[in-house]
Amino acid sequence: MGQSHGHGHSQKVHAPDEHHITPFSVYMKVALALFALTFLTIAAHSLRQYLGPAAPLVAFAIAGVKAFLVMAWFMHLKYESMENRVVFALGFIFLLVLFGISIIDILSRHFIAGVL
Amino acid sequence: MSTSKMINGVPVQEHFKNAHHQFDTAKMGIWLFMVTEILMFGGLFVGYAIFHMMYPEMFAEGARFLDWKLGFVNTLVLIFSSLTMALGIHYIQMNQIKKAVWSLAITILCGAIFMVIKYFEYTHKFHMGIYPGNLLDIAKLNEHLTQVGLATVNSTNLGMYFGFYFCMSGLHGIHVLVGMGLITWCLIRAVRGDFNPNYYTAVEGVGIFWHIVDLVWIFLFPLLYLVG
Amino acid sequence: MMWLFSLINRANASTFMPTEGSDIATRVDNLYGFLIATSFISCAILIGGMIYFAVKYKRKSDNDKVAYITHDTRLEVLWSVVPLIIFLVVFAWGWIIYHDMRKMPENALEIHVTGRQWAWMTEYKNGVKSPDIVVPVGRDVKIVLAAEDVLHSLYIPSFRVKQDAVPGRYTALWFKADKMGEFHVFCTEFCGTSHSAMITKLIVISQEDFDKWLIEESEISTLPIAQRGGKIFNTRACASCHNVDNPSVKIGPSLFQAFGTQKALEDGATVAMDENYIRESILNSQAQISKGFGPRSAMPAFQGQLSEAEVTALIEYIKSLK
Amino acid sequence: MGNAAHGSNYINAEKGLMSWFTSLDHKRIGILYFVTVLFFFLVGGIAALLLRLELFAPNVNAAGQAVAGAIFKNGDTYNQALTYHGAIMVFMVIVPGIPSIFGNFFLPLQIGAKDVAFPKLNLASWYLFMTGATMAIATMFLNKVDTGWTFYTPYSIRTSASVSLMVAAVFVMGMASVLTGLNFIATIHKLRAPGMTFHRMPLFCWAIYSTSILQVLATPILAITLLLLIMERAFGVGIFDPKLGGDPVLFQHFFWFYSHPAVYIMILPAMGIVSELLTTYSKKTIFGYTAIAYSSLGIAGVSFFVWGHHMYVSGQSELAGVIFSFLTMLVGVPTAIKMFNWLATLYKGSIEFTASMLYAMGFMFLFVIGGVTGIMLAVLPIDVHFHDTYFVVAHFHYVMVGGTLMALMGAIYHWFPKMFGKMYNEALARASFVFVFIGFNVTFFPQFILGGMGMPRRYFDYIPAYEQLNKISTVGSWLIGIGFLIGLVSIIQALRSGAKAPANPWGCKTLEWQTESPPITHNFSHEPHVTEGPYEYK
Repeated sequence: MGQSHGHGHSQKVHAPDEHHITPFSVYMKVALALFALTFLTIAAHSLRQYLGPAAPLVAFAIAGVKAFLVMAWFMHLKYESMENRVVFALGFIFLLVLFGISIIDILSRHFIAGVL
Repeated sequence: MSTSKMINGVPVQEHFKNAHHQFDTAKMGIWLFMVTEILMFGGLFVGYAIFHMMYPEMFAEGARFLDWKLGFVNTLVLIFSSLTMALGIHYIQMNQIKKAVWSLAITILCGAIFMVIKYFEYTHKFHMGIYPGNLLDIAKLNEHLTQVGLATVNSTNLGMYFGFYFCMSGLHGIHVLVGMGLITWCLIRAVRGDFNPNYYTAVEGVGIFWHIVDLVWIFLFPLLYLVG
Repeated sequence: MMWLFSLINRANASTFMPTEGSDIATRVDNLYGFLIATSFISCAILIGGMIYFAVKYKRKSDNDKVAYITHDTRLEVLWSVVPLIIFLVVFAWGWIIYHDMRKMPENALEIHVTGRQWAWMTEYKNGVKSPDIVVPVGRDVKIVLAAEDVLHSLYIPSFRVKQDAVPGRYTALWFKADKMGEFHVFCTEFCGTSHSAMITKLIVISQEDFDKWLIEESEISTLPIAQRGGKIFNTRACASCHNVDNPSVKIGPSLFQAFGTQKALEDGATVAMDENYIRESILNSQAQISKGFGPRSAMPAFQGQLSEAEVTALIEYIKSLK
Repeated sequence: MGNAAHGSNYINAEKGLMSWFTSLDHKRIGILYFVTVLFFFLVGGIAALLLRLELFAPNVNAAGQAVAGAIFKNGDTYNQALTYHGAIMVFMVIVPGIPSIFGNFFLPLQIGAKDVAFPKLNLASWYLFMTGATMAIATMFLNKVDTGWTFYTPYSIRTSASVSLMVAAVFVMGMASVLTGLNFIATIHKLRAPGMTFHRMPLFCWAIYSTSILQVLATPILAITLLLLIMERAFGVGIFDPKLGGDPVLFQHFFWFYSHPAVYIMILPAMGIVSELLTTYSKKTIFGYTAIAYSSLGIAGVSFFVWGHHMYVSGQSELAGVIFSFLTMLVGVPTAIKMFNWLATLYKGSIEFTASMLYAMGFMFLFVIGGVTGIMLAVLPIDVHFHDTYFVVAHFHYVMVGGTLMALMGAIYHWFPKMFGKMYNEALARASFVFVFIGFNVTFFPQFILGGMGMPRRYFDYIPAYEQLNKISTVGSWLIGIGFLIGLVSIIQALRSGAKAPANPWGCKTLEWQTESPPITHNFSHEPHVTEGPYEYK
């Protein structure tokens, strides 16, 4: 045991069995940040008259930050191997492809020159 | 095949070199599965985005019927449950199994609270005549709206918004239920003493699943309740 | 190669493809000829090469000497780049033709064609309706497509054009017929039971004949009422499901000598086939279904599709089937 | 490891039928798939023969009603038969076929592993597959489904057939497919034997790897699409239904986002097999190993960007059509690369015409034709004419049957000695090839011409101009039937009375041939250490 693990792993050795252990305080900080951001979402929502068309963007930007926090610390992606990060990222990339090309079709349909 | 040997408190299956090898492989399997979850939910998000672009007024009108306060509370509940789930793993890593069991129990409780709030949301909608798609009872809804002195519904295809609402929150709700089941399974195994700082693959996997459920909700909340 | 190309093209156009009814059709066939020629060459290289090697390097003994060649980068580049160039050429060539196919001409004769299970209906600007698509020769014709129930697809092989009719929106195609005559029109999007019977004709006639035809058709309103009903019967493709000259069953019950008879219904009751029954059966076909055609009638409901006068004409026509 | 007594192997290690249904051994699970997939192939094949028989002489009167002599009562029954032919062949035969049978059996062997990464999950996949398949077959006894395998809305929403159950069945089989793919990816990443680098993996493993990526990334979109279709039927949620402003064309986008990659899920493993066969039976190292390996990944990657070439006339915009046509051209390149590398592999080899090699060469022959017609169909105006005609039918049968099934047959004969420890009868096997190959061309080549003439697909009846070619095509289908029957006989005969197979009858260099035939339960008695590539024939 020991010399033959992993392919291209750069994980640091911590505990007896090499799993990374996130300190309790870090979890707490992340959770606090998530709560704070949720309140911020609501705050932004109440200001939506002033934000206008930017309101959805603000809401999703905050959601994006929250998602990042959850993925990085709660899901331990921060300490995960590159392989698994790529795997997870692929899902989002292909969703973008599906959305991107479908929307190109739908938005350009009225260019079918002169249909009604 | 796949008989396993106990090494250092870890049942290592025969086709793996050691516990670490086994853990790494399992992790990869879990992540691959999570990608499929993201893509499946993502399909719905893509559909939502497309139709939102096509019928912005109708979606805005639909979002009017959702109570953002309930969504907000549910968001807090789920974030808290994600924290306790993460702590559950943390405590197993620290070999504090009792605390881990408590964390998992609280996570399940949070899931239950989430579902109860959802239940009230749904029944309130049904009460107003709001059902998905074709079943949307616009006459009943309008009657209700005039009673409380609100403007009646303009969009004829409002059913589509609620089609999305029920499909998205429904699929998410099913995932919450499945997650609660899986966490219960982990909890039982933890009480039984299956896990130790060297061996907790199942909890790690279920944890990632639970965080995905949280992740989806983080986007569903603004999408359904706020924007629109 | 040009020789081969033109030869294949000519052979292919005369035997394998339907008559070219328009300029676009000829252009499509030219591109197709080029594709067949290049495909033929690539097949000759790959399949011919395979057979040649198979014969030449057939195993003679168990310890044949074989070459040890792992790769050759120049060859890899060659056989990636050459196909890529050919692909891009045909892509661009195709794009040009496709663009002309999709770009609707201005001042075209606009005709509305609607697909429903399982018939096409053509409607002209002056209100004339026809089960066939009748167009003048040598003039740009734009067909605006709609579908009432499910997806259909209008396909005119001789003009090399095809377009899905999508419920809930309009699509369009255009062509300019070069020659007069009758051409097949198929439905190519699967649409259920009688998908393969959803065939109609495209009739290309001279401009004068076309003008005359339009006027004649529009004068239907002056015809005797039963004859007018007969016209509507054909336009609405009732004839594709109901026989009118013999009592045998088509997809729906025969209407020959049916008026005034007693009809057994799906639910066991009997009803007199009178004006009101026929009226209800046309407008709301699910109401009282004739025995043997249930539980759901395949007939679409015409409520809101026919005017009161049209319904009356149809009933008069059915009464006249003796 | 090492507790296997002499002469013990994975087949006789445990006794009784139950030991098969509960086995976690990847080889036994591979055999389970082998038996079940062959059974479904038989069912789908019978449906195909019936369809062809109907089209030999439709016997339909002018009113569109069947008369004496017709195979099907009416358009509905014909439509049902073609739906089951399509759905069974796609979801129950070709998609699971090669990965689940040969991937399961040989992937771990080829990379020197003792099993797949998750053996329990592997068995669970088979049960999921069987559950889905049972549900799909069950619809035959309820309201038979008549939508075609594509379930296009709004027809699939309106029809009274048991579409929901059928769609749920496909959903469940999709889960099986995802789990299999996930398992293989993890296996390839984590369980390779010492020295087995990615670049020393046999090309079959590369193909399975690319396939698995597609299975994992594409299937979830199918899953959500099918769930939405069920919701559409249950509640009319209106997303794909024009009634509430939904878009039937969007359904096609979602559907083909899965189903186009699925086409490569069907063909990539076949390409992997052909790479193995060509090098083995010409006793010569593969030409352009890296090019073939990475072209598999390339095909997998690009395949996600080309789905709209199924939709040129669907009402999608001109711009989208042009983009898709361009991207489709790109996917042709890695395919061409593979073809030329295979050809170069034969050069100066020592070619032995075993049944497997014949099937591999049959694959090359037919796949070239399938490929060039594929390029034709990618060209916009050509496809406008050919879309939904018999040209398309001929094209994809050249790829799916001429490609995948040929490779599958080749693989069966190639690996039969290893799987069952017995040799098959070469003459019978070659006879099956001759019938299948000739029959195939007789059946499907006329369909190219029919398509050119404009005969639409899914037609229960046709105009008289198409009669001659249809008759020829039907006669061809009988030859194919005879061919596969001979193949079946040869397999049964070999199972009953085949001579004992040596460990490595073909002189292969890949790892699966370096252990006993049939392999022991733990695959290798000593963990293999790999020091060179898979095809070092010198």
